[in-house]
Amino acid sequence: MSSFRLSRGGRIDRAKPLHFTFDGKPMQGFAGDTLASALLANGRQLVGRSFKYHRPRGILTAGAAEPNALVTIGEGGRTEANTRATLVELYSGLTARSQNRWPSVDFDLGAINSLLSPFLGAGFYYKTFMWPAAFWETVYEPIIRKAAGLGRATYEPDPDAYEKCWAHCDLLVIGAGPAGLAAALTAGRAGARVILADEGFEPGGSLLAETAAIGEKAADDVLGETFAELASLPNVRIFSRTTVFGWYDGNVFGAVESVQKNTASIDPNRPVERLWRIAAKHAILASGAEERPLVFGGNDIPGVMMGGAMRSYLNRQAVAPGKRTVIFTNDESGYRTATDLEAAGLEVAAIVDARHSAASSWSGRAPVFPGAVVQDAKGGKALTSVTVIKDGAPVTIKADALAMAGGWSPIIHLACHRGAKPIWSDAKAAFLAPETQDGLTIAGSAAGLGATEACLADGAEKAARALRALGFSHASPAFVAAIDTATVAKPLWYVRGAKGKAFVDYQNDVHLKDLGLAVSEGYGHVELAKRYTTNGMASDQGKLSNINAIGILAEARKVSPADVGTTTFRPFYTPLSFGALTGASKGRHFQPVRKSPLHDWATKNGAVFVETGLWYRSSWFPMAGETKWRESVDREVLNVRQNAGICDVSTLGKIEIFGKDAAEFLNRIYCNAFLKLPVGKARYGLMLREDGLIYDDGTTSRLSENHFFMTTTTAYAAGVMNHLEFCAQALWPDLDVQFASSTDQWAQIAVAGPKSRTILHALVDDDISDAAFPFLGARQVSLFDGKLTGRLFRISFSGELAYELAVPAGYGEAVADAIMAAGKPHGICPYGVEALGVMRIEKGHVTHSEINGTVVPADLGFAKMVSPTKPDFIGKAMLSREGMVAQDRPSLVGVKPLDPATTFKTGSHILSDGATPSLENDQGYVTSSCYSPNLGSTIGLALVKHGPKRHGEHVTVWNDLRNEYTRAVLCSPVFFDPENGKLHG
Amino acid sequence: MIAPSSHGESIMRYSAFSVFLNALRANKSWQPAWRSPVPKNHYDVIIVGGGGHGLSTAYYLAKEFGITNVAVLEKGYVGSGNVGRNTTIIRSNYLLQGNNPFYELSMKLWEGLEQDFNFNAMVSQRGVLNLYHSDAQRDAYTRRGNAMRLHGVDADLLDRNTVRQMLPFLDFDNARFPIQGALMQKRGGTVRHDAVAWGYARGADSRGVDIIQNCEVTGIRRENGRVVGVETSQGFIGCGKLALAAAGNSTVVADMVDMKLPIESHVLQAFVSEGLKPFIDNVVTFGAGHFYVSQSDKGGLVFGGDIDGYNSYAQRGNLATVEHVAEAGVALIPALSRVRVLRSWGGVMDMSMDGSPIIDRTHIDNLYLNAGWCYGGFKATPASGFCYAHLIARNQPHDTARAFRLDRFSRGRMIDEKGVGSQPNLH
Amino acid sequence: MASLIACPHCGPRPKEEFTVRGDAGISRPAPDAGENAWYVYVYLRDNPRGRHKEHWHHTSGCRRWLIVERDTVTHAVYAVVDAAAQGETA
Amino acid sequence: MVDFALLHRCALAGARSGSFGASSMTARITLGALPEGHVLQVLAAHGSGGLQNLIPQIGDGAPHAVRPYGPGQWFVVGDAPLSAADIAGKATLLAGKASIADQGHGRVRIGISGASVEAVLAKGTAVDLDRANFAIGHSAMTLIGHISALITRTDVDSFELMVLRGFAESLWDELLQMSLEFGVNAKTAG
Repeated sequence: MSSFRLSRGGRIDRAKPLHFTFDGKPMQGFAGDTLASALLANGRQLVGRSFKYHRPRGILTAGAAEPNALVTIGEGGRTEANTRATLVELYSGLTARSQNRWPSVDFDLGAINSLLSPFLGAGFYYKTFMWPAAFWETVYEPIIRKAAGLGRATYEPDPDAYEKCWAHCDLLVIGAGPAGLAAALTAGRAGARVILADEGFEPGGSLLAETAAIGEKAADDVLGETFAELASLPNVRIFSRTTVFGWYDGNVFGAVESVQKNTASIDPNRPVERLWRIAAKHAILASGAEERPLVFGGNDIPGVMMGGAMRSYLNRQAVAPGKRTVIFTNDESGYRTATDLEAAGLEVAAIVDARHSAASSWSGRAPVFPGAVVQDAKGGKALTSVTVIKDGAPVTIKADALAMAGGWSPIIHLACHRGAKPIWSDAKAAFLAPETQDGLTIAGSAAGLGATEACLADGAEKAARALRALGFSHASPAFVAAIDTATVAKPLWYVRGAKGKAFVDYQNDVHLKDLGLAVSEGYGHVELAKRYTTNGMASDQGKLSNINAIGILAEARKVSPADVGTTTFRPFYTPLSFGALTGASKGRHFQPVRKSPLHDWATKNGAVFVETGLWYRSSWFPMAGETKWRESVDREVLNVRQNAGICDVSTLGKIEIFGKDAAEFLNRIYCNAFLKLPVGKARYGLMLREDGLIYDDGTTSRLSENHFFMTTTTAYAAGVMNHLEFCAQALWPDLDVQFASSTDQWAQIAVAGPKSRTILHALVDDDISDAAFPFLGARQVSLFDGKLTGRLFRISFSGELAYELAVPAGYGEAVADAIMAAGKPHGICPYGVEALGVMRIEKGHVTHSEINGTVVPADLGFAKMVSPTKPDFIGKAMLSREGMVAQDRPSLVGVKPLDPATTFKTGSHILSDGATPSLENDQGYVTSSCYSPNLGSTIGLALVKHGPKRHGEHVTVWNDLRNEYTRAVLCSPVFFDPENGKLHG
Repeated sequence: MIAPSSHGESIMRYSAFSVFLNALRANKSWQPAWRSPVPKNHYDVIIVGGGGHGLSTAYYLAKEFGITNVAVLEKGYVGSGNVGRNTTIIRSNYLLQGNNPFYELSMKLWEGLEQDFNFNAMVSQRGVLNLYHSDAQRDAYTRRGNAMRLHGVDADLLDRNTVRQMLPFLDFDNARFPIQGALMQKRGGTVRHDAVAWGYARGADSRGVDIIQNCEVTGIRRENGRVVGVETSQGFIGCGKLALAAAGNSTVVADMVDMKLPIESHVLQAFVSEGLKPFIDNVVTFGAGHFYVSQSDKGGLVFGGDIDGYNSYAQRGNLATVEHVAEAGVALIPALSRVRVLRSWGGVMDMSMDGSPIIDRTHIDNLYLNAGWCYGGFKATPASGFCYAHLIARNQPHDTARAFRLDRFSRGRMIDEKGVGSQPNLH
Repeated sequence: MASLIACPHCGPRPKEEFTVRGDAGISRPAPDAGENAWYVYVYLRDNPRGRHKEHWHHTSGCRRWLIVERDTVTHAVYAVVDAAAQGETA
Repeated sequence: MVDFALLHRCALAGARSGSFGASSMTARITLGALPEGHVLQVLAAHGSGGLQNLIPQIGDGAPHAVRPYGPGQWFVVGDAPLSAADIAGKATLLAGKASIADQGHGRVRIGISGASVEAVLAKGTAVDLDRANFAIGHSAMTLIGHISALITRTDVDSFELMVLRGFAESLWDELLQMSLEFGVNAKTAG
């Protein structure tokens, strides 16, 4: 047979040929093919190499459980390693490459590992590679790591789009096989909102390959009619190519939809994958069952395939698995495969039935060997023959294909994602999940049923029951009740006496003896065996291997599979791309951007921006000729101190506080007093956490009796708002106090410098003379002859005569322009957060560099701000603990180099003069530092043990990371204008 | 080849030669790595919890202090707690005086561990890079790196170009929060986590310690203010001293003696991708989102992010957190987009009120506590066992674990690396 | 729990909209309750396996602090009420 | 006094306008910046009882002008800007019962409509927007992607989103991106 494609039959469209390549070789398939079926049709059975021994491997399954046929598809940034050929919908232009082989999949030098296999048993690496000690990282591990993995990922960014969606429904049906279709139809007819999700590109599940009739009808007709009716119901959404990968709390299901994974010409307007979070009132899990491989020698030779997969390729894609097939079965399924093979005109060499009572109803041509087993399959890169033990004697049968039918395991993963444990059923010889859990019911073969009629009935009945519980009282099953006629396989966990390696976990090369070794070494617990042998840890997550491993462990431990139990089923049901989980939140869109109302004004004035959380803040404003940032910052600082400057402080958190208890509330929130703050005044406030440590600081102004305006730091704005709401709602719900965040409402502009008042005179209608509007004045003002109302605060972070003017955000730019115009004759300049930082360090003002969650007010020189008289405020009670009042707590000091030509950086540590560098000798660290153009030297703030007592002490500022050791002196943290003469200007 | 052990049985010493010899005997001569004994009526010390810390405590009790009449009681299988479900990272890049020397002791023990307990746990010092994205983060790492160096711990501050040369596939050009550099600890890295539990179990067992699996402690019996033993699913077992090492469930066990702890249990998720050919050589943490990643010897990218944020004993997490972690991952490494995540799982963390652990005596004279490891427990395994064994044997804290006292909260001596205070889900 | 919380004011919303603070079973002592009472309040936790009350803030919704009563093992939610109106049910 | 023109800069002045995405006409989305008129955040005082009848009195009477978003919390919106004095007048109406915070510049309204509008918004919010669940006039404060917004159904296929000014451009970009598969006509006010 030059081609394995049958001339007729199947669900492929022979009028639509598709061209693709495998390892560079051009091949052709048809619409309706998967990559796997197309490879088989082209006679390509050997498609990959196993992980450890580099054994030649072929296509084993036709679905998600595929452990062998992993290929790399796509090019460049679209490269996808470890892709299951069985799940890839074929398209023209698809490029696929085999993996884990060198130089080629047909001739792989790595296969030498197979010869060394006696030394490479389970856990061998735990016992060796330890001597000499240095060799592990220099010699052994690099070799092991080089061998790691199967496919190679690209380093190129993904060019495609992804997105995420929410969906809501009354009933989610997972799987569009017989049970799922019946459930969806039942619910659809009842008028419920239904989502039917299926991982395939064509819904139908096992019906797609079913040749037996269902009642009076062909399976295909049942499928067609059901599907047509579902499609006509507006309340039913059908998500094909959609894998439900996880069941989460609140009955939310995660699903991923392949939107454009079946085409080489990607539409950039649509995502390639879409993540769904489906909030379902109830779900029917109709995920079907997985056929079990049989464990015998050479059960991994290309040509050995699951019987159900063979049927699927035969009936869906009209692909023959080989010319001459041996069936190895221990249930009825093997006979169905034999029937379909013979119906397609293919030879079945023998039906090897492990059961002694072989099916008497078999009417096909193939001979049946009851009570026989396949002990070994033979062949290298392709199956040539099998050794059958028949009546106790070996018989060799020539064959190029072997179907394994070891019984069925219900696919219960999702049902076990939220803690339910699978339960071994002797009757079904399988692990089942609890049939009903809150929000989820299992139906069909996922619930252990076999016959198609029974699955249809079960899905319909369970959907009707679930819907009635949801209030759809008239819901009735769309299919009639049926008895399950299927028989259950008697487990055959492995075949004794195999000569070749009998694989349990194909991808990870775990074979029978590895599990035996695990038991004899004490790793017989199912979890330990998994971890020791790596069984079930490959990309198929043990979908095929776990059940046999459990059976083998049970026999070795002489207990029931029930006593062995399963490993934990965890998301994801099948592997899920980072892209799908990420959606559109990537690159520059990783997080949203938050822009100040003065962003464009700053841009216009040449600002360099810096990210502060989600905000962009203007950092400095370079002028023509300035090449280094320090030039700009020094100029801005000097100019503010000599003339005036304007700075955007809109990003500070701003909160309107209302209510007749607002003052009382603030009094409890801040450690200093607020109850008697006069209307028209601002006050600096220190907010503690309940553990006594400082949380945030800022100024709060009283605009009217029951209306305050709080500012917070930029970084803590959201946290402070949550904190206020917590205190008001959860701690003191009886207080009348309300909050509105007005951060975005106001453009807030600092105008600082000796000429600031003069400049503001040109804007502000009200009297802002020192007498009328002294330091810490705060009030609503009229601007520009009444054109605008704003809020003016006489507060200063720079230590200069300074104001903050708040105006409605949309007018911010116009007002800033007006200030610049008014200030031009006075030499005003815009300044950024760098200059702001320099000036606050010069004045010893703290920020979150100092308020780092480990300081109490006294550490920063704020001891007097802690009200001794207030009965209660947040943090009061814990402030008196021994460690909080200890004398040696790191406390705020200034630090400056002895030689102004030397410098130091933030994060340097402080060592006493001459002390040996050690943690024990660590005196503290520099929290903030900058070059002060006013002092002509680097200056810093530091938290140092006994800090305030050590002014004048010489120390070493130790920055070993940069080999920078600066002799310095501790001093007052106020470097500039300690008498605050300028502030009151 | 055969080393005598203290209880008359023999264990096979592991070596390349032993693997070779056994292969010739068709691998039929391997013995159990540890025994499965029936519990005795009484032990000098009972350790509750057969995870990394419990087993390492037993190992060092036997090896360093000669106390071998010890039982480790494990309600599941050996290593079924967090030692078997973490992201395998080891490092000693801590900031504060209470933590830094302790984690460095742990690192030193890691460095000689395998030869010490004759089990290859694949300690791999691949380097840990903490990326920074702002001046403030750089300054914080400068402080931390210098604190490390003050204690003789290796630390390097890398600039953007150096990081780029090492890891050119990180997003340097299109990032929302561009990478500015990294703090690197070259000696940090990864260890095969299960093997740590097995190595300690085998080492402790060979010195006479009884490791008793499937033995859940259901009660603690006290007489005259002292613990006399524990009720278990295998009956009452008496003891001279009782040592708790059940992180994740510390408060549940402590509740048996009506002891409240400054601890909440939170779920932390972790993830592994499909196996890939070598992709990333170091351990890398993203400084602008919750994400860290390394690659296992099998090829899987092992990664994680932040805790889910609510109290849980469920060992499973939330999809929103999964998405959050993936978003941060792709923000850091755009090429991850086409990589597939294989599996997610959750571990139950003992989150303490300052983010640092507790190794201390309790108000009951012969009851000891090892708890509150947050998500730092794995890297601490050797030092935790070492210091806890010291405390149990000598009734005095080991010097390097002196700060991990239970009364530090009431005294106002918290060890808060992040400075977020008594809200565990922020640590 | 956690994937969706039924806010008594807004209906079911995803976890992303909320900020979790922690144990709601503790109440703030009187200012003069003494060091130990405050230590217990600020630092000690029941941390039960099973039923537990927690403070959740509907940060991206109505901005109300809620008390979510739920099971820490099964994650089943029993009740969600406004923190200022304990006793009312969702 | 300096020369001053009261120039208002629209929050979405720099946002992208034009036609984007698929060429479909049937499912097409229209995205538009709405007038930056007035937005009043109204907060009931403690124990002031039901104010449902009082709140509409400070609105302009247009449909859906009053948008409750939590207990004792409303946004009252309209297309006409209000001066500080106007708002003070309205505050008097509520005196003792509720406070008003002017958010006319702090919150920005975006209109989004089209036959596929629910499908677009489902990419951002977990709120079930099915009409049976979210009728015309209904409002909800929710997350759209990573950004908080107040979402109001104003017609069968029409919604209004109200967002913090600083995030307006980011949300606009996200809405554009989410609409590409249906095609989108976007028009900012500027």
